[in-house]
Amino acid sequence: MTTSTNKANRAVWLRLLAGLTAFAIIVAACGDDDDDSADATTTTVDSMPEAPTSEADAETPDADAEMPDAESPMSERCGDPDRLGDSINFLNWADYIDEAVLEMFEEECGVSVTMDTHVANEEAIAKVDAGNSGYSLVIVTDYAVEIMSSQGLLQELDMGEIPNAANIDPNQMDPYYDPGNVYSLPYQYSTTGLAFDETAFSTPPTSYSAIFDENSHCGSSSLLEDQREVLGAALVYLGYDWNEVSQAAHDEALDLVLESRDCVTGFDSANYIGNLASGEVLVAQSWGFAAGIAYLDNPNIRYIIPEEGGTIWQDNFLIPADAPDPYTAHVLINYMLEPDIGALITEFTIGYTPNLTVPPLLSDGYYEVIAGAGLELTDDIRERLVWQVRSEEHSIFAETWSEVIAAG
Amino acid sequence: MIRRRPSRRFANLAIGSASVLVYVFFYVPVAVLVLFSFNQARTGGRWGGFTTEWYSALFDNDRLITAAQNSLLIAVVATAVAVVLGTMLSLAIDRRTFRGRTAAQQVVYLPVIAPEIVTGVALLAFFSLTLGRLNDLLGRGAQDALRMGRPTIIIAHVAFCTAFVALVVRSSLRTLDPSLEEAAQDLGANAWTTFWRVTLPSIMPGVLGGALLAFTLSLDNFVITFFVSGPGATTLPIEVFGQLRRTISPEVNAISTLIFGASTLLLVGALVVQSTVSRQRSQRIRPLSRQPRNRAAQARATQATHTQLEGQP
Amino acid sequence: MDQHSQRGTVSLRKVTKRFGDAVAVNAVNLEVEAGEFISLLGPSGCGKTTTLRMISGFELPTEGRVHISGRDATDTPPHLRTVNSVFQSYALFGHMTVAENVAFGLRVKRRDKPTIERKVQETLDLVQLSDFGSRFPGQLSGGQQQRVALARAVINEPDVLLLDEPLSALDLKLRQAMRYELTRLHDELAMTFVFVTHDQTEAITMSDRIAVMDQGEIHQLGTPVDIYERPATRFVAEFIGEVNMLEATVVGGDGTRTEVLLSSGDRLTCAPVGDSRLTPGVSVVLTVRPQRVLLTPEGGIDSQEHASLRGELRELLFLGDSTRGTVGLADGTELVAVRHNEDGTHPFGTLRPGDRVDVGWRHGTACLVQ
Amino acid sequence: MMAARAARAASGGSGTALRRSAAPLLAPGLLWISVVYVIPGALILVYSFLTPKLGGGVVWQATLDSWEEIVARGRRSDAGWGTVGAAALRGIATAAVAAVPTVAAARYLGRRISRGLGFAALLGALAAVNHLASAYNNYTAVFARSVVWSLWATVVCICLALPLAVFISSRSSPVTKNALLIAVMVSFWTSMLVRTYAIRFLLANTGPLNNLIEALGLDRVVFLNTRFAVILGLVYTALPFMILPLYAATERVERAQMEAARDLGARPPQVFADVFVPMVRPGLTVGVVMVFVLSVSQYLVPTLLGGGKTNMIANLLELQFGEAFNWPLGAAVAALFSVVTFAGLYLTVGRRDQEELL
Repeated sequence: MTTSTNKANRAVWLRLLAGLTAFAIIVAACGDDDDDSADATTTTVDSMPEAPTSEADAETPDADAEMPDAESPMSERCGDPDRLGDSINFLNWADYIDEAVLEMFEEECGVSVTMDTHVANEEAIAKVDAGNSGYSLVIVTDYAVEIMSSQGLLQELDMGEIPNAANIDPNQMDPYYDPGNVYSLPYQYSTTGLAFDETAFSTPPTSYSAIFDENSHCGSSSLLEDQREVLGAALVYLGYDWNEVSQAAHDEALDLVLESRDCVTGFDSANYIGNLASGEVLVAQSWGFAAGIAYLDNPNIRYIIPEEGGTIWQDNFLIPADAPDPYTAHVLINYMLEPDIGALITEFTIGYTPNLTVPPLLSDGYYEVIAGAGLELTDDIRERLVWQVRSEEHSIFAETWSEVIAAG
Repeated sequence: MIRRRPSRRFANLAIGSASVLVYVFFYVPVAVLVLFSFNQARTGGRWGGFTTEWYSALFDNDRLITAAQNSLLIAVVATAVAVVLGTMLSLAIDRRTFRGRTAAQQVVYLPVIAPEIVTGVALLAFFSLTLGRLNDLLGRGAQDALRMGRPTIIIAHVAFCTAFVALVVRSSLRTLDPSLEEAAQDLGANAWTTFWRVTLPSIMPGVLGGALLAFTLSLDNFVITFFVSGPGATTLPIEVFGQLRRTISPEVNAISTLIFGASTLLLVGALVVQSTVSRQRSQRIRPLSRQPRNRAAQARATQATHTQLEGQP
Repeated sequence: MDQHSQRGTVSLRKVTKRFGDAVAVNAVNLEVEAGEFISLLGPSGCGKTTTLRMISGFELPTEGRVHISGRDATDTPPHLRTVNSVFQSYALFGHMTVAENVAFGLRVKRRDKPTIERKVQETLDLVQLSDFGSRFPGQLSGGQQQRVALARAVINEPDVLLLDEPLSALDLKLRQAMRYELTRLHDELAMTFVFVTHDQTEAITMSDRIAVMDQGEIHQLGTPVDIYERPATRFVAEFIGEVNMLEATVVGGDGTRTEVLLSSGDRLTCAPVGDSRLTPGVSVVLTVRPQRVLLTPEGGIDSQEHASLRGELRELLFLGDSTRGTVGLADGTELVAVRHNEDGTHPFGTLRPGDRVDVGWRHGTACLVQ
Repeated sequence: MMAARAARAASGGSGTALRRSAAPLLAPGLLWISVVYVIPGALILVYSFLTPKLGGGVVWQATLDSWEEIVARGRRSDAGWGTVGAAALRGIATAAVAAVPTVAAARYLGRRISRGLGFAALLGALAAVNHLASAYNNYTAVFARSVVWSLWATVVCICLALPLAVFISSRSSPVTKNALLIAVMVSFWTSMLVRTYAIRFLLANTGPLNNLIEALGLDRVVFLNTRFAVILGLVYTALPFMILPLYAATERVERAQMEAARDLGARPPQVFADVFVPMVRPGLTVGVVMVFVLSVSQYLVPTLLGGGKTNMIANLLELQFGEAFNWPLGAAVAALFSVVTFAGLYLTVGRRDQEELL
């Protein structure tokens, strides 16, 4: 009796040790495996006590046994169950999707989504460019698509797997950065313009002079921390093209930015949203969706595209050339283009949806924000919007911007 | 009443108030975030009433929880490896003589003085180059490719943690009399036993201190981690940085408050244990430090002298 | 009195120092004369170091005044006092060379460079460290460090030099050498030395006067001979050298002598300590140095000039230069006699343990203390 | 006894035992650090001679463009020969102004006047170099600013950490000491990012500090996105790294030595300068190095508290490795930055302290 107890104890202890070793090995070596390895680890450790003596079968059978259960009630929104993977790595802008969407996808299709976030297109490009990033689905903004496709970092989309692509607004298709939508499909789009606190202006501003003209709201204005947006705005204010690359124009734009530098509270792409809401900033160069968010907290916030012009930008789905699971990525793209899912996403981002099936599903609350904050995208406004272009010659923007950085 | 020279009283007052100021400086921001974790208003700046909803929201916030788990896991593993490597390094540097010792020391010091941002970009360049080549070499499919993620983060963290552990342990090694180890060996202990029975226990405070420091540094590291992280390896600082695009969410304040509370509890617990132990010990030996506190020791010494004198006849 | 003539005097007037509830120094009065070598002697914790630190200014007296060279220095900060200290641990500045250490006091007083250099060399010569100026303290032996500490203090020509157990860290040989060195320095410099020690031999061999302290009080202040031969209290008797102590009760006496009854039942007459409290009935302790005790076969003591007691020789111990005999008195109390060995002969003749003996001492060599 | 002898014989005596090969102990840690620091560092140097690729990364094609850009390119905004004169003037003016207190201090402390003058001259030279660097080109300008701000942060850290270190080490109970030290560490255990964000809130124009200032009847002050906020952030981040080594050094200070100095006639400031500072110098050096290095390469603090208006070297690196897609240029800046930092540390720290540090 005693012996057997001892043996049992020892066995448990050994298994525990093995489990812990496995834990360590998984942690140290296989952080790159497909499932969220934290989950994998948990399973391994949990299964330890009842696992039979052999260590080999600790992993798969249970998972396999469970899979069909999860798949059986699977809707047709999940593609071909045989080809569908059980997990996917997804790289998205930070704070740019209602997480419920990922949970729904997991529940509906049995695919667990590990989403990581980036805070700059350049970060996403660098991650994918490094090779074997592990991401099957990435969301980046327009110009980044062009760069990535030119570097051969993307694979062509199989539109046959994305029937919902037919729902997309033709206006948002066939963009300059991806003619014919070979590599990308639009996710959300928005604009860059000016957001301001209505109560601070007797007549609403219509021009970038609200920021670049020293006398108005000095110390309560803000520019984005984005070389292209800031210099672009300065360029159009001075009468040049938003994508101008001539040295003379940039010299002028630099002087303008350096002058207004003392006046703006900062070059800031994030905090100004809260600052608009709190009244610390009264007028700010702003992303369209951000003005909507600020409006939620402060209904006096209004958004305009200045008469000089603003930018339109669009975030896109794309699949890296070395994506581990392109099929599942296609399914996920198609899923996010479903009307109900698209509505969830757009309600969260307060951007514009390129999906024509979505607008009827959007709530009154959404439309209230769009109308209240002046975010409606009329044809008249569309005419004033330009796309930012990015090529080798635009490196002059970085050179000019490094002067701005050097200034303080 | 104790008379003190006015100048000295002034100096004590100045030093005391400066110290209080430093603690205020340290803790006001912490207090702000603790306060905000109980603030009903979502955007900071206004007090919207007391609530604990962010704490319950926190438990449903998978992203934050996963990020916190990742951070902890990475910190634990990196610390564990770094403690071993760092202790070995410091032993080698302090107790062995070899050629190139100075060079070795300078390499150890590198992580301390290398600018973090440079390390970050250098590692990004390095890993994207080597992992790419390795994958080409191994000809692996995309499914089981080597890629950035927890392993690369751990590799990077272990490096700087090792350096800090080595420095901290080295400092306690230096105060350890080598003759202690020689004595042990003289008494027949082999090098291994000497290490476990004599050296390690004596430098344990240094090892623990180094581990604590390494853990803290790993947990809080943003810049290097940012550059070497990959899919599924988002740590807490990176997640929080991503959230800063809007305004920091109250859940972040909540989780920070929890971490703060947990670490405080842990350290206060350690302190209580220490104070109990030291009180017990002080009943046997009192510190022989400064004049006024010295009296107990002096009294004992007096006794000893008397005994000696009386012992003669 | 003009201040010049008072240069080098120290005067403590009812000085008390309390640390919280603990009284470290209790209403001490002490007058140190100019040029004197005075020792504060006592066990650790007796308050001698605190007393010294009140003179140097590192402790402020809770009550009482401290006068240095005739001036009230109670509230003068340490750096303005005309005293300098030699610390027990030497407290040499490890980051300065020996010469820089020695020059420190003059440098902070901003003396001109040539003067400093000259005086540093002179002082180093004085302590026989002429060639060590460029070394660092860490490279010196204990004795050498000790002399640097001395040089560093005396170069400032203080009115009073305070020495806090300066020899305690040295080994026996060096300690003896340094004793001589200190005496020589004292003679050469003609400076007041206040010397704190727990070592009676140091105090007795070097001092002009000794203040024996215990429990924050000065028990006796006097020349080494006074202290040794005529201890004023039981503590002093016990603390300085070896002493026989016999419990006794005063039974009578007049102004010139006191009659006591020993616990052994013997009656003795002693010279009084000049203490009027020695009225009949008071219990006292009779102290006598072993060197003063005669040990003879029965009846060998002249009872006219000596006090004498009867007992049994318990033990004889040969100590090299002397022999020590232990005698048991009638009630079992023991009395020790020590005699120098001369010419290799036994100082106690043919006496053997177990013999009945007489012990005694010349009147006046024993003291009564309370 | 026999066993002991046998053991000693086997190990060749304790002396030899300690002299065994260090390789097994040394290799793993050293290799690890080398892989993470030395090799990528060398790679950065290599990258600085390559051609940038749109989208980040490099084209393996050698060029000196990046180095030319850093070394030879002038600044567009305010470069010119006049700046050399201006720099010289500024240096002289700074030295002259600084000379007053430094000479006074030297006299007061009984040091040679030339030391005071030398220190003033050093400050003047620093000011002149700073002026020149600020005008020369974008890279030197950001560089100079990062260095100067980090120096300020270091000075402030010393001023805050010194009293605290003395305060803690003068507590008598070891438990109190540890509690106070832990209190330094605990705040450190809350994410730096979150705390920096809290500072942002505190300093905001409509934040509590400004509300307080207004309540006192004064005008609101713009703190955020100024150099004040950034230096404050640098101090906040790096202060524990000054406190801990300084405390360790203060613990070792012998009270007797300070008393000896006072006894010998040194006034308290002289005791501080002549005895205390030299005694805590090892800790001070460690602290200074840590604070300076941490500050000079800070990314989060200038990003969160500088608001893009006040930038440091890390922001420039971020631009080159990010939006500018110019990794080689970033690599060159990083390489130059590291070399200058290392050289500066090597020169200022000195041999003796280096032993102390390593």
